[in-house]
Formats: sequence, structure tokens, C-alpha cells
Amino acid sequence: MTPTYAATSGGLLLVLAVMLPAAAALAMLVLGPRHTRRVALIALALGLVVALATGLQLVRSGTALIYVIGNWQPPLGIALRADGLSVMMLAVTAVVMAATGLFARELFGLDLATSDGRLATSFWILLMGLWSGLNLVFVSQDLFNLYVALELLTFAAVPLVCLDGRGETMAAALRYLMFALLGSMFYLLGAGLLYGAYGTLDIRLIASAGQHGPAMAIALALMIPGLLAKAALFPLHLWLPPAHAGAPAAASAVLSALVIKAPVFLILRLVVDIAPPGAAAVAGQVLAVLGAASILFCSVMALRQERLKLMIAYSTVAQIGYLFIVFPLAGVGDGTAPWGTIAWTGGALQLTSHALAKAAMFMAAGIVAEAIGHDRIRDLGGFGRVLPLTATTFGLAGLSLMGIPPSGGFIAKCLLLTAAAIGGHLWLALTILAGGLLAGGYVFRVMDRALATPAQPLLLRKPIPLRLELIPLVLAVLAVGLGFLPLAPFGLLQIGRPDIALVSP
Amino acid sequence: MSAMALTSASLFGLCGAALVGIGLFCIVSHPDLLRRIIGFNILGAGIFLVFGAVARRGAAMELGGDPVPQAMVITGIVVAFAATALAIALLRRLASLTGSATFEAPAAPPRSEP
Amino acid sequence: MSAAGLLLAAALLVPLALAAGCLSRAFQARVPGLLWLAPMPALLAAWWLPAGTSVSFPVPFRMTLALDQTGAILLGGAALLWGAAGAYAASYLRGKPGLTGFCVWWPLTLAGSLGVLIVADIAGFYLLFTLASLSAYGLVAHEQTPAAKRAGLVYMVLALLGEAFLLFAFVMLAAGQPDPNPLIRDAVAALPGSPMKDGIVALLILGFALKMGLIPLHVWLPLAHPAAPMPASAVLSGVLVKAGVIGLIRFLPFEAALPAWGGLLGTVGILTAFGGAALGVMQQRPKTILAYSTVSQMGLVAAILGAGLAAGDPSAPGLAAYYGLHHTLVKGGLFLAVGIALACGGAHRRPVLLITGLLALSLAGLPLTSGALAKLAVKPMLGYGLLSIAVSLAAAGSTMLMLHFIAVIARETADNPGASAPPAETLPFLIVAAASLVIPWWLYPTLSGDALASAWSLASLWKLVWPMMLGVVIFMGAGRFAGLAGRVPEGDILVLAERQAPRLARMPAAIERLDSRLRLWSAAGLVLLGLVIWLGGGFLLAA
Amino acid sequence: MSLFWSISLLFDIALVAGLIALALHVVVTRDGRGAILAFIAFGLLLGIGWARLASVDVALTEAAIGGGLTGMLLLRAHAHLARHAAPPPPVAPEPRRWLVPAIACGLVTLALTAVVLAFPQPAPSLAHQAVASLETTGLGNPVTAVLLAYRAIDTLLEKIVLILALVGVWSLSRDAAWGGASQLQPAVVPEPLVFLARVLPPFGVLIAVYEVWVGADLPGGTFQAGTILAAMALLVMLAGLRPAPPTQARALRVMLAGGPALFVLVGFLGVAVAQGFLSYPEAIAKPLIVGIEAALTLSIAGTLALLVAGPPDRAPEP
Repeated sequence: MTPTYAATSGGLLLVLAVMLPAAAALAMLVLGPRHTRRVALIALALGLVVALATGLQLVRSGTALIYVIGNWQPPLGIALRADGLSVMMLAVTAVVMAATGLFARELFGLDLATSDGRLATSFWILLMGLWSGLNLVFVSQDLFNLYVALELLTFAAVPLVCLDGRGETMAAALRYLMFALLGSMFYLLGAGLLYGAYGTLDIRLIASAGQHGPAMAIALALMIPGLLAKAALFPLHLWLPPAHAGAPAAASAVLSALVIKAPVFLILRLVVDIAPPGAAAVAGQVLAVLGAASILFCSVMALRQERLKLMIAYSTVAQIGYLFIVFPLAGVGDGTAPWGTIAWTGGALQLTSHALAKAAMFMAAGIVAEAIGHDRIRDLGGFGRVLPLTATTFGLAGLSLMGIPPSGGFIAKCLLLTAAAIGGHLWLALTILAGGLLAGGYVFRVMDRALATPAQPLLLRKPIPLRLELIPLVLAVLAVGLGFLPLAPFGLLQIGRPDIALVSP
Repeated sequence: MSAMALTSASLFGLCGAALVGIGLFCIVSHPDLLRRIIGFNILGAGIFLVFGAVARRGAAMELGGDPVPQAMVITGIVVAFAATALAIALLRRLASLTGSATFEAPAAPPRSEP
Repeated sequence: MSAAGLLLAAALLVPLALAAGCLSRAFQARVPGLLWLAPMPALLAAWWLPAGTSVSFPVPFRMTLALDQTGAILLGGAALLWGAAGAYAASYLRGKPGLTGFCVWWPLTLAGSLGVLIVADIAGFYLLFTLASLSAYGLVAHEQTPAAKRAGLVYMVLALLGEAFLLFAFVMLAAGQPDPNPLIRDAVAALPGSPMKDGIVALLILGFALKMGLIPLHVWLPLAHPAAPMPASAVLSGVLVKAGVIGLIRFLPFEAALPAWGGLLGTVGILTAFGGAALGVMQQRPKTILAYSTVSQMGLVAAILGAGLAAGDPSAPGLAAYYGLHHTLVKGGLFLAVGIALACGGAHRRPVLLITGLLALSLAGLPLTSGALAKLAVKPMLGYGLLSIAVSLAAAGSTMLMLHFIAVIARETADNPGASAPPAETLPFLIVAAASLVIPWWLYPTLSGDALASAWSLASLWKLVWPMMLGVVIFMGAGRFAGLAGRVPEGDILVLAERQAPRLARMPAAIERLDSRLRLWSAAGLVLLGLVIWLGGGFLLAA
Repeated sequence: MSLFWSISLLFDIALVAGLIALALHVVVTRDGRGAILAFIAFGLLLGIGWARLASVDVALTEAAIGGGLTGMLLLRAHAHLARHAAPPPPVAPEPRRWLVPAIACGLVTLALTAVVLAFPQPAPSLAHQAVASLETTGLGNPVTAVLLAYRAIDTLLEKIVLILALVGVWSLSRDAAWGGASQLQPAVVPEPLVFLARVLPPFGVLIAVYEVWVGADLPGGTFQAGTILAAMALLVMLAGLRPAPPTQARALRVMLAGGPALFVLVGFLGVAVAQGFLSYPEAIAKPLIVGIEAALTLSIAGTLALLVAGPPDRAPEP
């Protein structure tokens, strides 16, 4: 019997990507607050190297990286596998994590009394847990192992939300925890049904099982909404705005940029890799409807917010919507390979550029709140004069969200729009355009305040070191820089895709 | 596998299905947060029973059931406990800080239109 | 890269470099004095470079610049006005607040507005068009007064709307091409055969008409142009609206006749020409009158392009560009003139008013001025039918509007104390005024195909004079209806629309209410269950 | 149909009916404390149910964690809320409030029922493979083999989940109390509790050691043992015989992280000396696994006990 998975060279990198942050979290627990930050920075550096090496290995070999844990072949054991899309996610995660780490170091360093206190120490440990969970989501091939990964994310993300210890953030965290748990439960139930029907939870083995009974339908119908609850797609976004707005800036950045992408990624895998074509088409339609509603509805909500962080949080819900309209645009479920389409590339770019831009934006908002003492948009008149770099960051990140050239967001929306035009999905094209307009509105509202001349000039509560301002700026510049990528389907995203369902490689 | 084990497995599977429904109902519609947390545990119990039914159906080789889903349930129970503990710690802190045990925002005051 | 290509690239890069220079605090103070230099590479390029010069930026910038005759005509005029207005601005804004911000937005707008005239690929066009549109917001809202803020808001909303139309059009245009970022020329050549032809053309016209200010999409223009500081008004009205003109020129297939769309564009253009004049006469502020005049003039340009598109006449773009050049210089000069006139008094006032009056009547087609040449040049293409008469009648409207302008400016400056504008402002104004009188003569033979002498002929003169006389008569007559003055607020139909705003504002409020309801735990839980049931049903049916 | 079968079926039906009745009672009763007590009973009954499903490992875990520790958490939370939070306003049980959710939940149950009844026959199972591979691990209990060998990474990461949950709970403390200890002992300690706390722990420890030891071959193992140890520790702290340890204590942290850390180390050792991450050299597989289990048991016991204890609320001693 040929094994389901043949380990490839460099596969151990995937284990490292998952275990390195986890080990760092353990080390932090043992070594105590005084060494936490140092351990974190070492882990961030090593993690970045691992992500880089994974990318190089993938490009060099041209096939997916595979590792079989403990050499126990699925279905009994668990395999890790990283194709082009996974590696892209690993890389984006590493970049945003590294930036967040540097940002947090500077931010916590502003107040030396608390830099090894409760908030900072908990933050670093939870951040590592988050990273481990994210990486596992992107590489695991086993649905139950993915459940553990989702729980890693939940347990690390929820306490991050209420680190500042105020009552309202407790409420936000509790709401987040309970809704995320509800999602996990649905997911787990679906996984149980799949095991009952297929006797395995390995994605590749399930995908290559020929017959699909009602168990598959019901399992997917449970798992996809469960994951949607964690991704906070409209109308399941109840927990996101208060949670992401209440978290410390560095935490908001990773939560908004990365954490909600993990369930989205899993939905993608379920729909594209597991679901039978008929179900995939139905799921694609439903998800696109929800995605479009999310774009329109939550953009309007973002436009109406009075607090900067709440506005950014609603914008996250809106921007996530674009990832879901990819399904019909990429032709998921119609028998063609979706990963070769421009919509697939557009979706991947949207995901990447949103991660970079949103992290930059939340960090910028954090700097504004730190320097000025509040984040009421109305009273921020002239913040561009006192924090020019932060205002620039906000503007550049805003360009990407609006989809204005030259930015990653523009290329992404341009590709999606092209796919919509070619495919004749007029309503999706109009949604993309309207979403861009509304995003323009909410970004403009803030930039207008930034450039305004207030009656009495804003005063900084405390000086903001240049390094702190530079970190989000670099992220925003990266988001804009993605706009110089070629307007064509990426080869990278297709590596390892076609053989996803093959039993014998 | 004996017909008896099959019947028993199906019976507990159905019990799991019923508990899932009851747990969900409790989570969605009960106003008390502590009761919702118990609802999560009932929902979890129902899900684990479905796993248990699957395991029992897979009995073979003198084993009473398929060990893989059984092991998953053990992992799941521990995770569910951790979730309950975290939720309760949050709830207690929320109550201490705000004096109320609810996370719904108070009814939004009418906005003053500019 | 050849020297010619380098110069063409410099036309775009020098202003961008100037804007980037503002990031350095040490350099900031010197930027105002350098504003006039920013468009000089473009001016040199327009002057020297032969048509057909092109340059492609290296990967990953994927942008191609190319100069053709049409582009060069508009580029030269625009660069000249930008330069003069930049010199004017350095003096006009000295010591005023917000100068640094102005010095960022000015070169950015400049780069965008000149870039669209020479860019050859679709993505590059969209990029530069957007750059010009968005940066211009900084000029419109510069003064931070409530009026400027309102103008800025309206401008931004409509500019973004226009962007959305264009993006969709461009995407559909490029969709059929093998290259993801095709040259505009190639994409437009394939346009008549595209299955999405009508949609593309409709969106293109909508998007560019918004930028040109064709009725009823003109509402932002009478608000935005007067709100900006004087030199910025000059370039907004003189150059920025030309981004719409060049858009129509570049993207409509003039080689192939599209009678229906051409007819539509022409009709809208004529209506705009009349409407702009009629609405402008009812205005009281000189800058607003000039803004409405821009609306009216752009209507004429649209009529020319519409006629060309309907007939499939490839000479239309060149003629429209020629008309555009005339308008750029004259309208830019007029805005600068308003600034000068408001600062002058006593003995200095009369010569300024004289030049101002000359420029104003040039718009109406006063013989021997650039306006006369422009009108004569386009006459043959318009033929001798209804369209030709309509255009002549529009000249009567222009005459009336400009007389109104002269009357208003004379009244406003009547009580000025005896002073003169600083030479740093007067000189640029004189250069623009002189250029508007000279340059069109120089280009006339090439574009119209007639000898210069034909512009002197009696027949030509009559063609120009009778509409003006008609305009004078109407103006005298209309003077009786002084009650009309000020009856139409600036931005006309926008004000009507704004009255409906509370009703519109209810929708976001309703969305907010729905959001707070959906975000209740019980509702969200129910929605989640509903999704499970919806998907489950769907999957079972699909299986 | 034999008599034995009928009786056992009747027993199962009664068990299931009891479970459902208790669950319903938890949902509908107005009495919060009564609901918790009903849930504890539900947990114990469920333990019997798992035994009926021939999953003794799960039965032990469920009874100890599902009934015991969760019950303790809930009861303490209920008492806390009664002191600190205003009771929520009573909601009138209008049909429109519960009818739609009830129908939706009913539909989900219905769909699950259909799937459970339509599972393929013969059922797919990994029992064969699990047993066939037991040899290489040297273990006798296939559930332990799944947890610590075949799917070891699940178990390892689940430990990380527990630790994150604990860090999360700790992070909820006041800044001043961070690093300190939680106050578990009630104002008045009932005499029987003190008695139990003096008598039970030695037995508890004995049982736990036994569980870890036999867990390799028979039902039982690290989770069950850890839970019992945690319960003993809680009992001692509740009775006030020993105070809860301050969370910043190095020894405590080493104990908490030790199990998973050892697991990770052995995992990477496998890269060097066996067939990769989390693979054990066949010769010493069993001792390695039992060693990991022992360390994990201590970690789990500490983590579970501290999760129940909640965030620290006394400032640490400098």
C-alpha cells in the first residue's frame, strides 16, 4: 500500500512553525516576567527565519511540503502539509507577528513600570499561543487537529481582548469567547459526523472517498457556519467590533489582521478541498451573498462610528466580505480548478494586503490613542500635524482598503472586479465598487480630521518615539507595495494545489 | 459487531442529538449567562456522545469501541473544561467590575444627529 | 532610455519628487519658491518632443508614457498654466497658514493632471487620474472654511463615484485583452467589437462627464472651484477638468462611429453649454460665474466630441484638444485676473479690467482672440445643421455670461483703494494672458487645415459676431430682470438634493438599528442556527 | 432476543431518558443553584453512559471533570454572582421568545438523528490499525496509544491550550494581585470538609499514581489521574489546610510547564534518534511514554486546580 503522504524534505519546518511559538510560551511561563520579552523577540526572529525557509523550500521544490508526525500515516496519525496558499499565510503571519512584536515592545516600553507587569507578560505568552495556533491552522491536514488549533486561537485571543481590565472589555471578551465556543462546537460536531461516515478526519482521505452521503451535507452545514461565527462575517459579527476595538492596539492588530483569517482559510479548505461539487457551488453562492451583505452593511456601519477603533473594527468585517465573494468568482464548484483563476489570486492578495493594512491601521490608532488620550474621531482634528507619520500610515493603509492605486488592495479589487465582469456577476461587481466607495468614505472621514486645522492645536499627552511610528508605517508601505505585483494569477498560489485530493502522490 | 452494541450505539447517538438540541436551545435563548455556560456543557456532552456512538459502532478486535474517537473525546472534555473555567473567570470578573452579569450593551441611547 | 524618454518621464517624476521633498523639514521652506519649476519638464516635453515619443517604466512599475499631438497640445497649455499659477501661488499664499500642506497637494495634483495627458496604459491612466482627483481635494478644502469643507465633501463623494464608474469601465475594457494592463490604444481598438461595449461606453461617459462637470453631474464644480485659493481655482478650472476631456479623447473609439452614444454625448454637451450659461448669469460672485462658465465651455467640448463620435470623425480629438487649450489658458488667466483685480485699485484698476474683459470675451469668441480661432476651427466639423446653430447660440450665452462677469468684477473692484498687485503675481498673469492670445494662432493652421488668412475673412467674422451681438442684446434685456440675480444658489440642483438629505440619512440610521438588533446574543444565535439550516437544506438538495 | 439484551436495553433507555430529563430540567428551572446540582447529577449519569458505551477511559474523565470539577466551578461562580451582581430582570416566558429557537434547535436535532441513523454499515473503524500498531509503542491501552503516540500532537497542543487558558485566567486579576495567590478558603469552613481534606488526599494520590501506571495498559491515564490530584489539591485548599500557592512561584510554574516541555523535548528527540518529531525509539517507547505521562499528570493537576481556583486576588508577597 502506498502511504497517503510521502514526507518531503523541509517538512520539519512545518513542525517548527507550530512548535517554536508553543515552546516559547512554555519557556516564558517558566522563566518569568523578566525574561518574557527577550524570549518573545528571539522566537519572533526564529519564526521569521522558519517562515522564510519554508517559502524558499516551497519555491525550490515546486511541490507542497509534507510532514507525517511521528511517522504515523493518516488515518491513524496526523500529517502536516503546506501548499503555496498555506506558505503565503505562514509568511504573512510571520511578518505581521514580527511587526506586532516590535510594536508591542516599543509600546510597552513607554511605561517602564508596567513593561514586565500583568498586561505585557500575558500579552507575550498569549501572542505566542496565537502564533502557534495560526500556523497549525495553515498546515494541518486533520480536522480534529484543526479543532485543537482553533481552540488554541480562541484561548489565546479572548484574554488578549480584555487585557486592559475594564468592565466593557470583559463583556466584549466574554461575548467573543461564548460565540467562538459555539462556533467550535458546531465545527467539532461536524467533524464527529465526518468521522462516523468516513472513519478518518484526514482532509485528503475524506476528499478522495468516492461516495458522499447525508453525513457530508450535514457536517458541512454545521462546520461552515461554525467557522463563520469565528470569522465574524455579517450577520454573525456581534462580538467583533467591541472585542477588536477594546483590545490593546498591538493585540487588535493581530486579531484583526490574522486571527479571523484562520477560520476563513478553513472554510476555503472545506469548500474547495472536501465539499462535493454540488455542495461547493451552493456554499459558494450562500457565502458570496453573506460576503456582499457584509461589505455593504458593515461599511455603512464603519462610516457611522464615532470612535476610531470601532470604525476600523467594522471595516474589518466589511473587508472580510471580499474573501467570501471569491467563491463564485473563482468558479468554485463548477468543476474547474479555482486556484488558477484571477479571482483566486485577487482573494489571496486581498487577504494579504488587508492583513498588512489593517495591522498598520490598528497600530496607528493605538498610537493616536496613546498620544492624544482618546480616539473620538470628532475630536481628532489636526492629529496629522502632531503625528505626521502616523497620519501618513493611516492614509497609506486607507488607500489599500479603498482599493486606490497603487496598492495591494487596488490590485486585489481590480482582479476581483475583472473576474466579476468576465463571469457576468454584475451584482458582485457593483458590490465591490460600492464597497470601495464606502471605504473611501470612512477613510476620508479620518484623513479629513488628520489634515484639519483645529481651533486649538492638539497636545500630545506623551512623546511618541519615532521607532514606534515607523513600525506601522513599514506595514502600510508593504501593503501599498503589493500593488506592484503583476496583474496575473500567481504561480506560487498554485504550488501543491492540483494534487490535493490524490491518494498516491 | 453485535446487534446489541449497534442498538446501544444508536440509542446514545440519538441521546447525543437530543442533548445537542437542548444545549443549543439553552445557549441561544436563556437570559442567564451562567445557565448558558451550563448549556455549553450540555451541548458538549451531546457532541461527545455522538463521538461515543461512532466509537461504539467501530468496535472491533475485542475492543469495546474505536479508540481514536474515544481519545478525541478525552481531549475534547479537557478543552471544554478549560473553556468553562475561562468563561466563568470572565463572568466573575465582569460581575465584580460592573455589578451585572450580562454582556449585552445597554440599549443604545438615541444619537444626536449632527 | 533615450533623452527624449527621460524628459517625458521627468514631466511626471519631477513634481512627485517635489512633493516627496516636503517630507524633509529642511526642504519644506523652499518648496513654495520651486512650485513654478515643477511643470517645466512637461512644458519642455510638449514644446520639443516629437509626437510618438514614448517611454516604458521598468518592472514592477508597468507604466508607459507616450506623447501624441493631442496630448502635446493639452500638455503644453496645462504646463504653462501650472507654472504661472505656481509662481502666483508662491506670492499669494506667502505667510498664510497651511502652506506646507498646500505644497504637498499642489505638485501631486500637478503630476496627476499632467500625467493623464501623456500616459498610454490603462492602469497608469487610472492611477494618475485618481492621483489628480484625490490630491485636488487638498486644494479644494485648503481654506478650511465651512464653505470649503462642504465643497470638499461634495467633491470627494462625486470624485470617488466617478472613480468607481471608471474602474469598472477600465476593468471591462481590459478584460478582453491578452495583456492584463493593455495600452489604451489597443483596448479601445477592440472596444467596438466588445460584447460589453454599451456598458463600457456608458460608464466611461459617466465617469468623465463627472470630471468635466456636464449637467447634471456638474454640481460639485461651482462649489469646488471657487472654494479653493485663487491660483488653485485657476488650475482646477483650467486644467483639472481636462482630465475628463482627455479621458473621452483617449477612450472613445472615434475611428468607429457610435451614432447613438455620440448623439447622447452631443446633446448633453449642448444642454450643458446652455444650462451652464443660464445658471451662471444668476450668480453673484465672480469666481462662481467663472466656474459656471467652465461648465458651459466643457459642454461645448463634449458637443464637439459627441459629433465626432457620432460621425466616426478622427479629427474630433485634435479639435477638442485645441478648444481645450484655448479654455485652459483663458480660464486660468481669468481666475488669476480676478485675484489681481481684487488687489488693484485706482489707476492700476483700469488696465487690469481691460485685459480681463478681453480674456472674458475671448471665451465668447471675440474675433482675433483664441476663442474666435477655436470656434472657427471646429465649425467645419460641426457642419451647418442644427448642431452648428446650437453651438453659435451657445456663444451668445457665453457672451451674456461674460458680460455679466465683467459687470460683477467691475462693481466689486469699484471701491478698491489705490494699490497694485505685487509683480510676482502680475507677471504670471500677464504671461498666461499673452500666451492665450499668441499660442492658438501658432497652432491654428495645423489643426484646422485652413490658412491663417481664412480666420480674417468677412464670412468668418460674421459667423463670430452675430451670436455675440445676440448675447449683448439678451444681456441688456435681461438686465431688467434683476430679480433673477442670486435666485439660484451655488451648486443649483445639489441644494435641492441636500434638502432630501434627512430622508437619505434615515437609511444609515435604520442600518444602525438593525445592527444593534442583530448583535443581540439571542438574535445572532438564531441567525447561526438559521444558517446551519439554510446550508444543510441547500446541500441536501444539491447532493 | 435474549433476556439479558432486553434488560440492558431497558437500562440504556432509562439512562438516556434520565440524561434528557436532567438536561431539560437545567434549561427550564428557575432555580440557578438547582440547575447546577442537576447538571452535576447529569455529569455523573453521563459517566455511567460512557461506561455503557464501553469507554471506561472516557467515563472516568467525564465523571471527574464533567461532573466534579465543572460542578465545583459552577457552584463557586453562582455564589460569587449572588454576592456581586444584580439578578437579571425576569423575562416573561412568552412563546415568541422560545418558539423559534426551539424549532430551529429541533431541526438540528432532527438532522443529527437522521445522520446518526444513516451512518454506513459496516462502520468504518481505526480499531484494527490502532491495535496493530500497539506493538511498536509497547503500550497495552489503545486509547493511551492514540493520545500519546498516534495523535500525540493533539494531546501536546491541548496542554498548550490548557496553559493558555490558565494564563488567560491569571490575566484577569487586578494589577496589584498579579503574581499572587487566589483565595479559595470560604469564610466558614464546614467541619466535614476539613475532615475529608485530611483523610482523602493520601488515597487520592495513591489512586492517581496507580492510574498513571496502569493507564499504559488498562483504562485510566494521565487525564484521570491529573483530575483526581487536582481535586485533592482543591480540597486541601478549600478546607484551608494549605493556602493556594502564589502564581509567580517558580516551582509552580516549572511544574505547570514541565509536562508539556518534556513532551516537546522528547518530540524533538525523536527527530534525532527515531523516525521524526513525536516518534519514539521502539526500544524505550514505553518508558518514555510513561515518563511523559507522569510529568503531564502533575502539569494537568496543577493547571486544572488553578483553573478552578481562578485569578489571583491577593497581592504577592515581595
